[in-house]
Amino acid sequence: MTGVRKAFGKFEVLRGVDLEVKRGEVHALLGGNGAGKSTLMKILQGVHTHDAGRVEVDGQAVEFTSPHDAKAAGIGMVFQEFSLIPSLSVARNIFLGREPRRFGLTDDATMIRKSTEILDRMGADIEPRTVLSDLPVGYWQLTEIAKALSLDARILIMDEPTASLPYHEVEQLFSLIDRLRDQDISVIYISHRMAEIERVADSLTVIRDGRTVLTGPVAEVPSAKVVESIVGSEILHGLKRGEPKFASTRSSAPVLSIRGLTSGHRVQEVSFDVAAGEVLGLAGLIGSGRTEIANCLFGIERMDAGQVFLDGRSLRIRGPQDAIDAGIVLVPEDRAQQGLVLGHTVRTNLLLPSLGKLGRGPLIDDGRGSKLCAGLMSRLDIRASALNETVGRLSGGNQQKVVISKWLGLQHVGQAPRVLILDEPTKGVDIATKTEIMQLVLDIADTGAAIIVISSELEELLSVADRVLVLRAGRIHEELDRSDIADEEALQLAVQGVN
Amino acid sequence: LVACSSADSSTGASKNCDTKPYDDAIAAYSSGAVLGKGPYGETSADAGTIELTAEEVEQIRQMKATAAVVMHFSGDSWSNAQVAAINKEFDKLGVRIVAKTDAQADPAKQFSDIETALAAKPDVMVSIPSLDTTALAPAYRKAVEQGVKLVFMENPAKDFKAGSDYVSVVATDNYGAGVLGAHQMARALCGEGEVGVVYHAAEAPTNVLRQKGFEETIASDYPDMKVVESKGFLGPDWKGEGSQTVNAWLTKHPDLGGVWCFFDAPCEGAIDAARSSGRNDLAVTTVDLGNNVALDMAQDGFVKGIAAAQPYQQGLTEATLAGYALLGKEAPPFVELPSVPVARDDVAESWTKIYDVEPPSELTDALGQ
Amino acid sequence: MTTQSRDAQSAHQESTPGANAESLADDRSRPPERPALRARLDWRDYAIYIGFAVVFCLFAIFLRDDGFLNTNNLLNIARQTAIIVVMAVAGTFVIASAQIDLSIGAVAGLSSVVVAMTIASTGSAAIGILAGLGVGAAVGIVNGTLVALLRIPSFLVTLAMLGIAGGIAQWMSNFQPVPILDTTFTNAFGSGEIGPAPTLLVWAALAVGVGVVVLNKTRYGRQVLATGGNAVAAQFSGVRTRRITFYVLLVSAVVASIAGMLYAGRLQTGRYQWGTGDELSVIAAVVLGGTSLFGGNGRVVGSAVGAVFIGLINNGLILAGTDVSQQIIIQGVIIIIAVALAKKK
Amino acid sequence: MTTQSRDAQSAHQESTPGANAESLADDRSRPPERPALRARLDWRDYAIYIGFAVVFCLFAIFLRDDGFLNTNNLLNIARQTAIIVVMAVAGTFVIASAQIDLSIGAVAGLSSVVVAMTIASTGSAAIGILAGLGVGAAVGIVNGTLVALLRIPSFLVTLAMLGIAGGIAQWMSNFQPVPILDTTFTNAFGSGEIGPAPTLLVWAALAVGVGVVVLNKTRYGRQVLATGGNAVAAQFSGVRTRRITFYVLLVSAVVASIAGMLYAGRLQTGRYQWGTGDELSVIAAVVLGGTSLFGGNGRVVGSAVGAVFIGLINNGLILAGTDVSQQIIIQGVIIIIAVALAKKK
Ligand SMILES: Nc1ncnc2c1ncn2[C@@H]1O[C@H](COP(=O)(O)OP(=O)(O)OP(=O)(O)O)[C@@H](O)[C@H]1O
Ligand SMILES: Nc1ncnc2c1ncn2[C@@H]1O[C@H](COP(=O)(O)OP(=O)(O)OP(=O)(O)O)[C@@H](O)[C@H]1O
Ligand SMILES: [Mg+2]
Ligand SMILES: [Mg+2]
Repeated sequence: MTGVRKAFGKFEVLRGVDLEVKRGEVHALLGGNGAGKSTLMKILQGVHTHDAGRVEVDGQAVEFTSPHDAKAAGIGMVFQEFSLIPSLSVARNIFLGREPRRFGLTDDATMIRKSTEILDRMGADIEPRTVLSDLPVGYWQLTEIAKALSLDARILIMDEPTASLPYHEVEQLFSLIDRLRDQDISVIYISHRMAEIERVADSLTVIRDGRTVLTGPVAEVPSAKVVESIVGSEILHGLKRGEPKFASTRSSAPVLSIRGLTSGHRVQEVSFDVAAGEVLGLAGLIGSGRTEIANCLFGIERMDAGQVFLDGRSLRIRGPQDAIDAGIVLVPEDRAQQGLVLGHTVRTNLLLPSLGKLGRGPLIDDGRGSKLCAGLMSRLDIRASALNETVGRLSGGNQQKVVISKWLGLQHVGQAPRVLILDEPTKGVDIATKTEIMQLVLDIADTGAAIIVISSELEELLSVADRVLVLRAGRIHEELDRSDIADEEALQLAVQGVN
Repeated sequence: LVACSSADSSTGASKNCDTKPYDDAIAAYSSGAVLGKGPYGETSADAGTIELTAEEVEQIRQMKATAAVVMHFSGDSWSNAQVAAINKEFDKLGVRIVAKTDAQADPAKQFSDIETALAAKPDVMVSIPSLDTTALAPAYRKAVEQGVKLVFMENPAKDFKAGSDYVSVVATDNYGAGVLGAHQMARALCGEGEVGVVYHAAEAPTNVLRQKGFEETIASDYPDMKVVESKGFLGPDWKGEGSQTVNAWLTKHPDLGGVWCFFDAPCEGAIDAARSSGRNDLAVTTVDLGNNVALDMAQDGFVKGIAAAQPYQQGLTEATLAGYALLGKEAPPFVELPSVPVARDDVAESWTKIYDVEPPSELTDALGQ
Repeated sequence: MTTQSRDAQSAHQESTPGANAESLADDRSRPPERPALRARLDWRDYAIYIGFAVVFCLFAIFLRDDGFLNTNNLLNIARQTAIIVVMAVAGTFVIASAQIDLSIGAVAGLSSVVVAMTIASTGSAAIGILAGLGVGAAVGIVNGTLVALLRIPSFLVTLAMLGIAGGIAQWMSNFQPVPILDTTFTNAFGSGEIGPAPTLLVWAALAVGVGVVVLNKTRYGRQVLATGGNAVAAQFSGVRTRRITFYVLLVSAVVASIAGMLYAGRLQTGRYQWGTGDELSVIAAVVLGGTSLFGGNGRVVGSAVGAVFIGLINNGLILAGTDVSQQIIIQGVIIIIAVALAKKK
Repeated sequence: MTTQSRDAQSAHQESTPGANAESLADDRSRPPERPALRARLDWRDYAIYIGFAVVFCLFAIFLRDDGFLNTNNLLNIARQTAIIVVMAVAGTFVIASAQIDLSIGAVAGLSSVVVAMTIASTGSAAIGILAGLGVGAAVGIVNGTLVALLRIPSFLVTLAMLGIAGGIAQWMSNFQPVPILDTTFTNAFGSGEIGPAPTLLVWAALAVGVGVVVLNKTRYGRQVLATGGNAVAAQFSGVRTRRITFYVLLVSAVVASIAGMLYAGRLQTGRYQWGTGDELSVIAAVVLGGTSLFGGNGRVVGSAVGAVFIGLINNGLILAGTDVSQQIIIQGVIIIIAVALAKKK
């Protein structure tokens, strides 16, 4: 691809991107949120068409007008947002639109056999007849990958394939990619995780502001330089944590205490405390019950047994509103669906939880609302052109900041959150923003709130948490103090249960 | 502003004239024979002659016969009175009603209804085919084949023969109803002025005859009256269509003196239109003695005359003829009941005569009785 | 939740390509520091107003001699559409919350019958009104419970309720109209005048005023929009979405029962047929007015104008002397054109 | 497309909060490590069959003496519902693809009128049939184009088309029935018999057979389900979703025109009223049969059973001597109960 340009309306997303991928290489495509990586790949996929520039496959200029064309040319893609149909089975999803046929009718037996083969090859333990909506998200990602593989593509694009994959499956994916490379298949690999790039990629390209700013073999480019070109001229600071004002946290009375929390089979007899100013990390494998604990505390899921104490008082949480009133707030796992009303403006989203407190009599005081929003936007450095910008148009990182800010807004109407729970707060967020968000979490902790962070990126967990609880099959398996954890590797082993 | 003044400037009708010629014309209808002819040109038998002797009634009671009543729709006073009368008479005859259906004005549903009713194996079926005499004919044919005796209301199914296919047809003098409406309108408008006609867009015989009766009488008897608008309605929102259309007429024809409707529901809409336009002098005449038009008439409102069918009497006659069929007694192929002219003075009496019940209290209250 | 979230996400994306492009362009063209009144002057947002003006002018020209512009005729249009306007205000909330209420017409009919029968038997307009509101509340509670608690799609619940309420109205009244002689009642609801304005207009204006304020200026209104925009996210933000859905359907039914009283007052009769088919007119009005059929936004004034627009076309076509059949055809065509024009690319 | 998947979105949302808690419970019962074939033998999937059997038995017992079990009566039920079954098969595809077609009833009426008038003027049944199919194709192309290309919600397009097709049918026939005297035609469509079976039954069986195979065993069928399940994802997977949507609406209209011919054949007349209201019966049948109103799944056999179920209730209630108002009420209640029971928790 040379000099590719693409504008949506007057807004130029790509202003001349060059990308060259050799046969049988794994090429990493890097860049901050909104740099245009997905857009570039969607052009290669025929979802969008480019305005200028050249796209060549095997030296032939091509212009795909639909994913259909791209498929025919041997280009497969694992989409960042799934291209799966929840109501169909895994096998049907894998072969959607390319069902094997016999006598003009679809041949389900063959389809299931082939699906099983592909899944086995990936080491994924999924029964192909299962309806997708009955499977947890992690398995969706695997299905998505299986679908791309089943194409027998010559070029395979993977847009953040590991975003919701557990460690075990990530390793399997990497060895799969190695095998693909051996079969002379080219892979374009998009990720925000630097470690993965070093592990899997042969060469890399970084785009920023719609232009290619760096390209070369992974081995030859120092990773500091990569980070710098992703972020721009700014130098990335490490996380700063002020001298813990709440040093003797555990000895003092906890803000939040959980005793014997049980919810179905996914959460069993979980008990823990979080002190003021403390950041508690929850680590665990896919389905280990972290999200469920968060959801129970926030009143989304029913608690079958157990008690929650806030500042020593027992709480009964029947729904999110109860939790919010008590001061427990949640930044949910899935921001697009659970965190935001994507079609509404930044302002509307920011004010949603505070509406009850903005009243002037029964009516809402819009002036006050606007002031509140403007304050929040500058405080968290939310980059949107206007308060009236539709939130769905912001980049992922900025969207995430909106979700966090909406809870901080409560503070300004006299209802500061006591407990902030963040579930995978940096999923799909670029390095620079990740740091910003984590810094923000630390700052909030310093105001005396209790924080619970759930993250599958252990590195991130280690950088903020004072203490980490390792969950396994819905139970607390181990409690580790930050100082007891040697490094990421050690925590990884604990999570995997190899110790 | 133009429209606002129209209410006083154009009254369309001068109510104070000698009504004798019109009253005479109305009386002439009532004293004469019914005007309509049967489907095959038969003259009507006198409804008063359709009777069963006490022995015959007893004989029928012994049969423990069954009947089906298949209606085109319900929800108006006409069908309600019919069904009530049929029920009452069958009760007297010891005939059990095994199916009672209402097609909600959909001939396709009535087709199914007939089939379903036949499953209950009735001995006789009293039904009205006027929604679609052609489409319903095959369904009625099944009844004939199954040996079910048919008594039709209003008109027979297409190509059905009296005697062999059906017992008899009992009808209202629809043409006469239109004629009466014209005389009543002329009486209200003193024989001059512009009128609007609301008719049924679907040309069933019942509907066409009424409209013809009205329009032909206006044309032949009242040269100073003119039909300036006429429009076919389809329902089911008769009142809404009536209201909107008459509103438009009143806008277009500030001098419009009266509106005639082929049955009462659209005229309720016409009343609404006149009332909201402040045209308190609009004269309305209609067919069928419905609750609301009767009440309006009693309140000295817009309704100046009603040509009432006699659904109750008609129902009794139909049920009695079904008794004839059960006995194998020879029945006249066509019986027609005259329409009854109703004016404010006799509305209470007419109500009792037509429906065989006391008039509702609102009506007597409004009449100040 | 898994499935839902994927859906929403992709749904959103889908909506991105076109819509976005243009307004992004808008946004970039002025300095982001001045998040002033957004460039909201997209003509498509005003399609209904423009359409209204154009059709009005056409009629004014071509139907000049048929009295189209008579004050009386214009008042007629207003009167004939006032009841739909009242229901369309509640309908805006229903559709904004991503639900649908097909039972309103039948509820209006049932309410008119109940009011008329109650007034006839008790002689008290007040008890009659209470009974009518009771009908609305009862139906609303059933609809709301089935949709919000049992999570049966509102399309089905209210479709079934259309049959049930209609059937009960027919059965109670035995298909007969029930006259209302109480003039206090008929004057207050639909027949009378307050000064020069027909009471019907006062009711419609009241409904629109209340609707505008509630939807745009109260917590409830914003929560309705959030629920319609993304119920899961709304719930995660502390909105009691089930309760909101319940109230929206409750209010819709209660407003429908008031509409039934307006019919009863205007036509001085309670009758099961009042309101038949109004659900479709209301949906058409609301959508013409710019509310998305899929929830998340709502325009009360647009809905009212949409309702009057439909009435206007009806009136003009009748004055022009067209057949019922032609009217239906032309209305269908106009609705399609209006929606197609108003549709954002 | 935007709008439709939005629709799906809200539908799902609606079902989220509580629904979740419980379906999670299901999952909890098996080790999360092995997401095996889910226990799909949920009785709720068979609600319509169970409901059918129960109601049938009840009628068989209580209406024994009223001739319910007569072969003739059972054939009646079959005949009376056959046309709805035919339309419900196409309707299953429409709803499975997350669209809705409200125009089918009106198209059936229009087609019956056109066929009858063509046969009357040309004397040829074949030309008549072609003309009827032409009506279906024309309406289908318009619906399909507006929905698939211009992306106007199908609810609005087909609602407008309901008016347009109905209006044209009334206007062409001048509201009058048009008799069909050609017995070849009437025997082939709806009036005749093939051996012991009424032709109507043969048509219905054919429709169900073709529908089952196409939906479950062809690429087109899968793509319809995918489009309804998540249109964006389907598009990303190479499904030409617009084309699929177009075809689904085209086929629906063509099938409706065939239904119109069945009416015309059965009633030996073309009439604008044939099919009035069938859109609602079809939607009720399809949803009762287990197809989600929000697309993504489809059950042809269920829809057919749903249609017969409604016919069965109708028949039984008439034989039981209930009033039409009571019938409407009971039908509404049964639909709500059936959907509530069939609803997955
Ligand atoms: N269809 C569209 N219409 C308008 N703008 C779009 C569209 N798709 C993407 N954009 C904008 O283009 C920019 C680049 O988006 P893109 O999704 O390519 O970024 P990305 O590099 O993949 O980011 P991330 O790392 O968050 O996935 C963003 O600002 C986004 O808002
Ligand atoms: N079978 C299922 N059906 C519906 N939702 C599910 C199911 N399994 C998981 N979920 C939901 O999907 C989301 C992600 O689940 P997943 O099993 O991937 O857990 P996770 O977040 O990776 O791990 P953890 O549960 O430890 O947080 C959660 O919100 C969870 O409640
Ligand atoms: Mg991306
Ligand atoms: Mg999780």
